[in-house]
Amino acid sequence: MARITAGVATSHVPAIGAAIDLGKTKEPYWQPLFAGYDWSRQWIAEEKPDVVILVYNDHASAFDMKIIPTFAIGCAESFKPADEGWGPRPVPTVQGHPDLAWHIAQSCILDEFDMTIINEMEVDHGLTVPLSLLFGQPDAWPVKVIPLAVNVVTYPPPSGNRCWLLGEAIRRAVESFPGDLKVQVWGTGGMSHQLQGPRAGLINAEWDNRFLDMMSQDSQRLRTIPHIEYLRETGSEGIEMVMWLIMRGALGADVRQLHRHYHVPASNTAVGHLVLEPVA
Amino acid sequence: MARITAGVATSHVPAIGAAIDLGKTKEPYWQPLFAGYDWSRQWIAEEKPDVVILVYNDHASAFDMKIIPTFAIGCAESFKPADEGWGPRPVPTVQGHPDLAWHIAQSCILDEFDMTIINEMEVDHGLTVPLSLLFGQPDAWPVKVIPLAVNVVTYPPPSGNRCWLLGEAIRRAVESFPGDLKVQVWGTGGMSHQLQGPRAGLINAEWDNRFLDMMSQDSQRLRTIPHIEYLRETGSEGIEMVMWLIMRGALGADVRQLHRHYHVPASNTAVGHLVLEPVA
Amino acid sequence: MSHQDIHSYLAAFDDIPGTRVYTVARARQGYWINQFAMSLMKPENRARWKADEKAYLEGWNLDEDQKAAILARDYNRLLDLGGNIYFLAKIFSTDGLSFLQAVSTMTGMSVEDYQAMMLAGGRSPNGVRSIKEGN
Amino acid sequence: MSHQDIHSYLAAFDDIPGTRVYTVARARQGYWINQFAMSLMKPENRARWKADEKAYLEGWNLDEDQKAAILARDYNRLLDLGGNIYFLAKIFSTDGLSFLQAVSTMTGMSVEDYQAMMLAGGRSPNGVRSIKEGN
Ligand SMILES: [Fe+3]
Ligand SMILES: [Fe+3]
Repeated sequence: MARITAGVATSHVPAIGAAIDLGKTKEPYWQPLFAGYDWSRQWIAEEKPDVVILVYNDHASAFDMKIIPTFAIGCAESFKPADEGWGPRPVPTVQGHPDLAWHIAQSCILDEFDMTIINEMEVDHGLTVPLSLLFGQPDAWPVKVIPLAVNVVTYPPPSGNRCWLLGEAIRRAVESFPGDLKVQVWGTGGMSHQLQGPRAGLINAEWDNRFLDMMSQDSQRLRTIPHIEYLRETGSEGIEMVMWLIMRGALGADVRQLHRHYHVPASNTAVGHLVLEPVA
Repeated sequence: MARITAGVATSHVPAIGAAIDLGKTKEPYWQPLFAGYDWSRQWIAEEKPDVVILVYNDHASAFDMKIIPTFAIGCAESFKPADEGWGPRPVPTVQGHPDLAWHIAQSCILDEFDMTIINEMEVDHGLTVPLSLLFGQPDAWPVKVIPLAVNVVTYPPPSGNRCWLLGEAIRRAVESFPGDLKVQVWGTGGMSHQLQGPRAGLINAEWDNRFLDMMSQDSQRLRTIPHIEYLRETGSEGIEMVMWLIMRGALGADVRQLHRHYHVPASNTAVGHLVLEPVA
Repeated sequence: MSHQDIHSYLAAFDDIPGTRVYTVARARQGYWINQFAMSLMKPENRARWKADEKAYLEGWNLDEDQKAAILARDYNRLLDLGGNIYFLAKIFSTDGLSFLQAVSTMTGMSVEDYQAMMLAGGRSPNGVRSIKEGN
Repeated sequence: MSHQDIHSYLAAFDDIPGTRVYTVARARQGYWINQFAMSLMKPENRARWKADEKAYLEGWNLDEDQKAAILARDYNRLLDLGGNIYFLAKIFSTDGLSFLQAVSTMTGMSVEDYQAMMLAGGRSPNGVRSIKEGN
């Protein structure tokens, strides 16, 4: 049977993608940020997952205002990087895993999640920057990817609790998939950032670090954080952290923290990164 | 406050729309079918609802295989009739109620339903035929309409129980809308029909009539009917009846049956129609 | 809420005689049949299609089997190849056929006999509920 | 599951200083600002836009206020008129600006001062959590 072997959380700041694409990762501004991913790059090279279920949000790239799905799962064979206004990122096309993606979509609908199924879609920095952080600049991504796009742009996004429950449903789905696959779930976005208005630039390192603690120590409390708390404490775009709860919900009751990294700033944003392992 | 004053169930067979559009309603084939709607046309003319939340399924008109939302709510100002291959039906453009539609969308997402919001969409016979049955051929529809499109084409559709729960959430949403609106919920599609394969033409009047009974007498039992029972007993397209449960769930525990009609055939289909009133 | 297994959920569908449920397996197989059919919602595409059906099919990533079944209007075959009836409806609507006329072609009956069956109350569910149960 | 009321849910957002949450009210008001901005994802549209910004805006159902704010790259004003930052990003990306450069223009700080604030750990949340609470 397929199984969820690890969870990864990471910010997905577009400037990080640009730094990689333009060969700036050794510059003093960027070096400490990327150094925090060294351990993870080595770990994942040994870990060799078959599939990553990559939870992210579309930043007005695949979806315009005509259609706003709350949970959209990508079931296509492949997904091209989107042109976000400066040309598509020079990264490989993302290869999907339609068999597993459709299996998850069907299972989650039976489980009373109101999924939107997507068969053609481009993917933006929200999805490709995490891949670059973990895999660098290969000619082809060494893993299949199932994009799971969550609306966190138009209010209301799904509640933290709903995200957690979807994670649990994804786990049940993966475990009922025939075939021996190592599957990781990644939760991306965050941490503190506000990209708009006079309050832009807000960073709350204390709150962020408490959130990182809770991912492995007091995780049930995470489900109860209301949207307004993310907004007040971590900036308007800090709301992206609800997506981490899908990953966390998929890992089960207890996890072990294998790696942790926190760095300020990347552009306007506080970068947080965790590698977690479920404890049976 | 806005309130749900009635529920209407009706089949939405495309041939019924064609019969109306081509002036054939008095022909012997069609007369008994339309006669069963006389009471309802008079009733609704007196009832004068402000808004109808019209639950239907898109029949490969607004949504192709690129994107398949489970629950899609139409929040646009208006919705044009779709061209399903023989030109759009000659009926008025459907006027939406964006204030209430967005209110319902937001409320249902807070209530942990994973809605897809639609801001531009054409509507097919699934939505326009019920309007024609209840309102005839006016120059403009005398009611605002909120389209709620449910996937019942690609499997799995949402469970009957999930549909019922969405109905309950819609009721809570309507009752928290400021402004004095009379809102009806319509559930459309069904009853028995199979449009494909050697088994096409299946009609199960006994099962259909039990279903009609249960809508007012044993409604909790309706939530437990599995998809396979609809398919086996009422034909592959009989699955559309799960959509009636959204309407029924929105009416609350007890209802009074004001009107009932059952007729075979309309083209390939058994036509069922109910008018229900919530009992406080 | 109980967690039903998708495998047992899907397996039951194969037990219904004379019926192809539009499962994911069929949806994936018939993706381009259905996308092609959907394109006939636009009058300009219908005109191109009517002018030269074979040429029109070239744009749609269809295999020879699928093309042949479309050109032959063999709807049972199209269902087997992953077509869905609501998508296929765009083809027969463009041909000027009603649902009743098109659907009857899948039953082995003449349109007249099928129409007569419907007027008499339709096909009985008795005997066609389940292959295994024979009921 | 408790059923939170959408009105109280939304009301809290207005209590955050210096912030416009992209609520439905804003999404509806700014619909065409955002759809226009999104069109700049296509290189051919960016070329037309750069050649004649005013002419390009004519196609988008925008009022004079909205057009003026777009042409002036007045992002705070655009937020007030219903723009969303991820849509607006297509405008400043087309201008060759980074998120940091564009975002700084909304804060009343120079790019250099804003950048220095970020390097020093960012803006403190103290005092900007709630207007009512003043914390
Ligand atoms: Fe993001
Ligand atoms: Fe239908």
